Amino acid sequence: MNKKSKNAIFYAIIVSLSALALISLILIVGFILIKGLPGITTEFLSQSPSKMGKEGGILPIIIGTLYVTLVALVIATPIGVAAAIYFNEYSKDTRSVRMIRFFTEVLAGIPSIIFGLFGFAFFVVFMGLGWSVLSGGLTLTIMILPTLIRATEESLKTVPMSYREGSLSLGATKWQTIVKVILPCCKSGVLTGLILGMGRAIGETAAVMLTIGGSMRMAESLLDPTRTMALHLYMLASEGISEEKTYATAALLIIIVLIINTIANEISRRMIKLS
Amino acid sequence: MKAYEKAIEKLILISAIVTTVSVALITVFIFKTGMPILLQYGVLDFITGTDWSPTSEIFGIMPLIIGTLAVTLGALIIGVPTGIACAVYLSEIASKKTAGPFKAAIELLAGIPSVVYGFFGLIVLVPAIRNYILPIFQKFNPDLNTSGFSILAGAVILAIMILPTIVSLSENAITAVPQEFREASLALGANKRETIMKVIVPAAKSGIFSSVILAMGRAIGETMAVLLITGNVAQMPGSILDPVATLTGTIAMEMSYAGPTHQQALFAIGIVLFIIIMLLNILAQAVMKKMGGVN
Amino acid sequence: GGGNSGTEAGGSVVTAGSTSVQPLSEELAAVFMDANTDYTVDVQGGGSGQGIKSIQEGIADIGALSRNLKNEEKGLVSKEVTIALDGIAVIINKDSQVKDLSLEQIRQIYTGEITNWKEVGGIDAPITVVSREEGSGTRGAFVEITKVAAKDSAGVETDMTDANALIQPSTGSVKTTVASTPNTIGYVSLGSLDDSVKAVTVEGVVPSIENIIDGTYKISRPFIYVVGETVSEATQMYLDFVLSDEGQAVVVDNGFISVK
Amino acid sequence: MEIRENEEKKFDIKGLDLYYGKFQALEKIDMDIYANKITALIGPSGCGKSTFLRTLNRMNDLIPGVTIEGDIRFDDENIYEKDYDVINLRKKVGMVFQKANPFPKTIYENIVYGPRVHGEKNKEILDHIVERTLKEVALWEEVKDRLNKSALGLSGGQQQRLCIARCLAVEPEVILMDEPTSALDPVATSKIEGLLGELALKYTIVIVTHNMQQAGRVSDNTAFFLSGKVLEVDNTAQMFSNPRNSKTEDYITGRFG
Amino acid sequence: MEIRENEEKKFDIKGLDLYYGKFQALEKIDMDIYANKITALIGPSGCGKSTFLRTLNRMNDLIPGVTIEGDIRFDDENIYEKDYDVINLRKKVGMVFQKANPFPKTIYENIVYGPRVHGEKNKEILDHIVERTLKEVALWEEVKDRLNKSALGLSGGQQQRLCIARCLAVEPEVILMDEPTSALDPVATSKIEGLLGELALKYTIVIVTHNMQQAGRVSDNTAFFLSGKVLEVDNTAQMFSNPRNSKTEDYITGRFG
Ligand SMILES: Nc1ncnc2c1ncn2[C@@H]1O[C@H](COP(=O)(O)OP(=O)(O)OP(=O)(O)O)[C@@H](O)[C@H]1O
Ligand SMILES: Nc1ncnc2c1ncn2[C@@H]1O[C@H](COP(=O)(O)OP(=O)(O)OP(=O)(O)O)[C@@H](O)[C@H]1O
Ligand SMILES: [Mg+2]
Ligand SMILES: [Mg+2]
Repeated sequence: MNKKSKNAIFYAIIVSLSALALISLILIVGFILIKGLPGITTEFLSQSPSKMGKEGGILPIIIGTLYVTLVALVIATPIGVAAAIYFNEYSKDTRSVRMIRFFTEVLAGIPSIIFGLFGFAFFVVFMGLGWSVLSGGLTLTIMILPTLIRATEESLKTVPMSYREGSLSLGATKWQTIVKVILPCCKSGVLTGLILGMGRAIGETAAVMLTIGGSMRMAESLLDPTRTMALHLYMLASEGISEEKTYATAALLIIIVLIINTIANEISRRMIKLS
Repeated sequence: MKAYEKAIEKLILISAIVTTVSVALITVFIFKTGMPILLQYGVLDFITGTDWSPTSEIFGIMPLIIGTLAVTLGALIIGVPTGIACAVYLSEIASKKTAGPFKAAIELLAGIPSVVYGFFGLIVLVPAIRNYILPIFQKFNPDLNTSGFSILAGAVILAIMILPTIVSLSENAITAVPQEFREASLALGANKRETIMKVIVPAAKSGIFSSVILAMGRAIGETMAVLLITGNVAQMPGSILDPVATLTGTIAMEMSYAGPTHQQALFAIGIVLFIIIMLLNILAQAVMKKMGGVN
Repeated sequence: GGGNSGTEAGGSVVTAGSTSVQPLSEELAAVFMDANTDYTVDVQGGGSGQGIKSIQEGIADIGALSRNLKNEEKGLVSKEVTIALDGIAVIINKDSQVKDLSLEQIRQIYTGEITNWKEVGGIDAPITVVSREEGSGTRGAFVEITKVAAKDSAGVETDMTDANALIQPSTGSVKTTVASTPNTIGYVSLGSLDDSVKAVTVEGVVPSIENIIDGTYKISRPFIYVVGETVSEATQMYLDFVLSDEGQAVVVDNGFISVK
Repeated sequence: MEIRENEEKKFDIKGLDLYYGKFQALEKIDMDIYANKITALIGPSGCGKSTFLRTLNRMNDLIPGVTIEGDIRFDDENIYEKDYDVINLRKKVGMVFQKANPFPKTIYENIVYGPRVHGEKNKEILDHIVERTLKEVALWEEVKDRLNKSALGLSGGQQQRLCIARCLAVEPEVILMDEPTSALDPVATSKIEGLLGELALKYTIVIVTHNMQQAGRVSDNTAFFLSGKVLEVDNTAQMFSNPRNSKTEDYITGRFG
Repeated sequence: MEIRENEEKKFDIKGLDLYYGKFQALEKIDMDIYANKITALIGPSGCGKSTFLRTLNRMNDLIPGVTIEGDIRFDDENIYEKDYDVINLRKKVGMVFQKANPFPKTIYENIVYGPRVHGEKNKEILDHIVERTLKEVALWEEVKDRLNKSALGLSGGQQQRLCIARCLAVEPEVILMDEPTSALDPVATSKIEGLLGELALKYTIVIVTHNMQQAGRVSDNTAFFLSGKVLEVDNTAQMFSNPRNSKTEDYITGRFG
């Protein structure tokens, strides 16, 4: 085979596979939006659900979703990034570190229902947090940590050694080097981890089902039970309660994710521009 | 300054410890809950048994193991090349103008809840397999039949679900390859394809590989979507158009109704799952080491 | 949350358990709280097993189940109250010609003895059987009433559901599966029945609330509340409300069958 | 300059302008580069030597926002013409960079990369290429026992010599070198310089250097760059002994040694 | 060598061995480095000059698998002692690397990085530092209009001068330089060399160079490295005119120009 045809095949494969990915996305998102958008009315956005969710809106559930996701991200981000920094910058590449990393990866493949059961046994019962925003958020935190740590570590690895050397040779401490030179280079990697983790947190049902309770009332504190949109969606769909509300909820969820991702990307673009 | 720095280092260490402890806690939790029944029932019987009827206290999970491996493998076969192709397209071929929206679109996939994928699969994919894919297969084997609930359906949906993980992480890895390598390769008269295939992707392979491992984890652990479209038939599949039950699907599906013994058995499945993922990770690392050679 | 209901004027009740009962419980709780503004009732999901575990752990006052207690569970609760019945409709794809099935035919279809629709008066096509997961309350009631589960020679009751049956994890997915797949048969909660699928008559009887109440339609499952050793005043008040005429009116209102 | 008329022009550059975005880095460059000669490019830091060098094999195509005007003819074809075969150009016009940039592969793999890309599969021939080129850059003795170790483990100087060997392995017609010896010690430098002389029998060489002596020693012709312009281009001996431009003289006599 | 007794020793190195894993890169190095002098390190590629230089500010700590034996005393304290304040050491012993390594920040941010890290917040003082150091490395005129542009947009030579300026901004006591001018043109080189002379009044300088002339021109003392050993260390004039070791002579006379 000559180079021309090899090239042609190569580009054909790359482009068609990329197109395939895009088409499946359009199919899924389009399917949900077409079926769901008509159901998103101001009433739907501003009212509480009634008749088991068959009627009314989902305001308390939107709020609940934001609470839980926020708790998960606010706790997971510093811990995840710090742990990645520890594993990549501080610890020697010892057996025990490799073990921890290994187990963290294994956990990424454990079904979320198990995290749910763990969260129930540990946070809800043992720590006495009850079914609450906090219990759910903490369970999600543990679930998204592996993704976050992995993404952060990968981008830490790509920062050239010469930057570290440059900074340290100027008498900067390790921490200063990390904060001022290394992390700014990793922003986009950390952000990727966050977006992936957040996606996982927002879309999760099994883990929250057992830890946040699923109450449809408006949560007023971190210790109140609540329901997330994904869980609501799951209940509506699996109990066959209302097809219209199911799709409306799904469509709204997609729109929210889209908005959050856009904001995150915009923030990172600004940050990169600044430096 | 010193004290501050020390304190920070302590905090970082604590974060690492928190992570480690939570990992350890969950591991212990799974093993503590599932181990008794596993030992009581017999590890070998549990793993090699081909009959899963928990209400009759018969716990044989071989069909579930096969189902899980088949669906995951299928998802990787479809998802990994697609994901890497997207990553290459995004970082090396697409213009900035197309790359931005494309990337945002892929990231959007990550935020769609798995139930949605499940119902999409149920309503669109399963009938499509029955109506369009089956006839193709029947040309080769007229005896085949399928309801559409199948390994194939699960693999396709999972492949889509793991795309964002593969694409985002691989793209980061590829973008991080120094420009110098591209220049060196092009200056030797290599064309873009050769540069991508022989220099850039190999230089990014550790990142790409780890994205694949993470994605594999996600594929194995994913439940809600697979649950709705694989048919959940705990029997040995004969072809990719046959329905299967998966380990995770079975756990998620039966856990909420299960009585005490049944629940323990589900945790025992968790242990098996844990070990399978561990073995796959070890295997993956061994492969990585082998092909790593230089790095 | 928590089981520490107050002894003062007001109090709180936490219910947890079956997600099938959860929507009904939400409605009951809402009406109860409207009438007794000092009281709160929190309704949590988690599944039937989780409901029992929660009262054991003392984090819920009431456990909700959508199935009968298993023998091994009986010792873990001190009292069980059936709060409603849920009819189970046998559904088939809308394209199917079949209108009626006998309990025996249903049993034979689900155990795999009948595998073609023509054996029960339909077209010549293989039957795709859709069932629920093992342990599901709906399945438990269905196999018991249709005798799909039977005592074997040793006297142990076994579920004989055909191993090739597709399993769907929820009412909604069974309904969607049957609606979108030709030649399928399944069963779902009566409350969720809509015109995307066709419900067959069983022994000539239409599945409806009236027919279940008068006992002519046979297939239904109980919704059960269970409580542990200590029952707080608030919990007792709520239980009394659920079983009152007012409470049972809510049950009927939401498409379930009153136990009165 | 008249003698030049008989010589074969490899590159013929006319009115070349280059912009990075709005910043003009090269201005009205007119210059010929002759076959089988060594042309040195000299001038102060930032004057555009590297930029000019990279236009000759169209490496600047990679930098977004670069605009190029004017004419560069290579073997009488305009290389900036549409449809011009850039790959083929780069095969014929090899390059060694200022910063050593070995691939993160083994030493062996680095060298056979080019030949492989151009279709050479025979293991023996490849082995032979590796040995020959490594000897040419005086690296063979140092690395022959670790050909299968990563090239990144080499010292800075060793890495740069490896990159030169990698370039030679493709047997180009022209070799562009951007301060190829700036990271090398005198012994290795003199070996490379000796090699340059030999290579010039077969190849055309364009070399950027800061080392006046080097330019004087190895090159046939020299071009003096200042702020993006070529102030003077001439026979090296001529320019060094008798610069026509006073700024050239200032620069050259600012030298040491 | 006797005159040395009166001079202040900045570094006092005794029996230094360094291993990369099992590979011994430095062997029994004995050497003194005197305050306010310029010490040049010369020797062929791969002989361990960079490695040695990096032991002086403990930069080798960053490389996994490095083991160090022996004694390095800086201002009479053993820098490899437990609890030795490495940060303070690096503040006092600055470094300029072989490959320019500006941070991916603006030119301004690169230079104020060090002062900021050490607590300087005053904008005026920082501005002043930037201007002073950029002038010292002869870069001010070229970049003063784009201080807020990325440093990565500079040419190779400009980047290296920026790195030198960045190092000077911390006002260290000792400056370690690893071939700091190998990417610079003669004009900039001579500016830097001139600067070295001035700096030596206040600072102690250790410089690795491949350029014999440079070593001869700027340094007070020279150490000749070969295969990880110091073959000879002496007053530069002394060594260049009258090397005691025949290998030193071979190396020095292998020079050009
Ligand atoms: N990180 C490392 N791991 C293993 N070996 C190394 C490492 N760094 C350097 N070496 C080896 O140690 C020896 C000394 O290297 P060093 O970089 O100090 O040489 P140098 O004198 O500075 O050479 P040059 O003039 O080419 O820069 C070389 O053989 C080199 O291959
Ligand atoms: N990618 C780029 N974007 C913008 N400006 C650039 C870019 N590359 C180089 N320049 C600018 O163009 C001018 C010429 O740069 P060039 O690298 O060609 O100089 P040089 O003569 O090779 O210098 P040196 O001897 O230091 O390597 C410099 O002012 C430089 O800052
Ligand atoms: Mg240059
Ligand atoms: Mg060196």
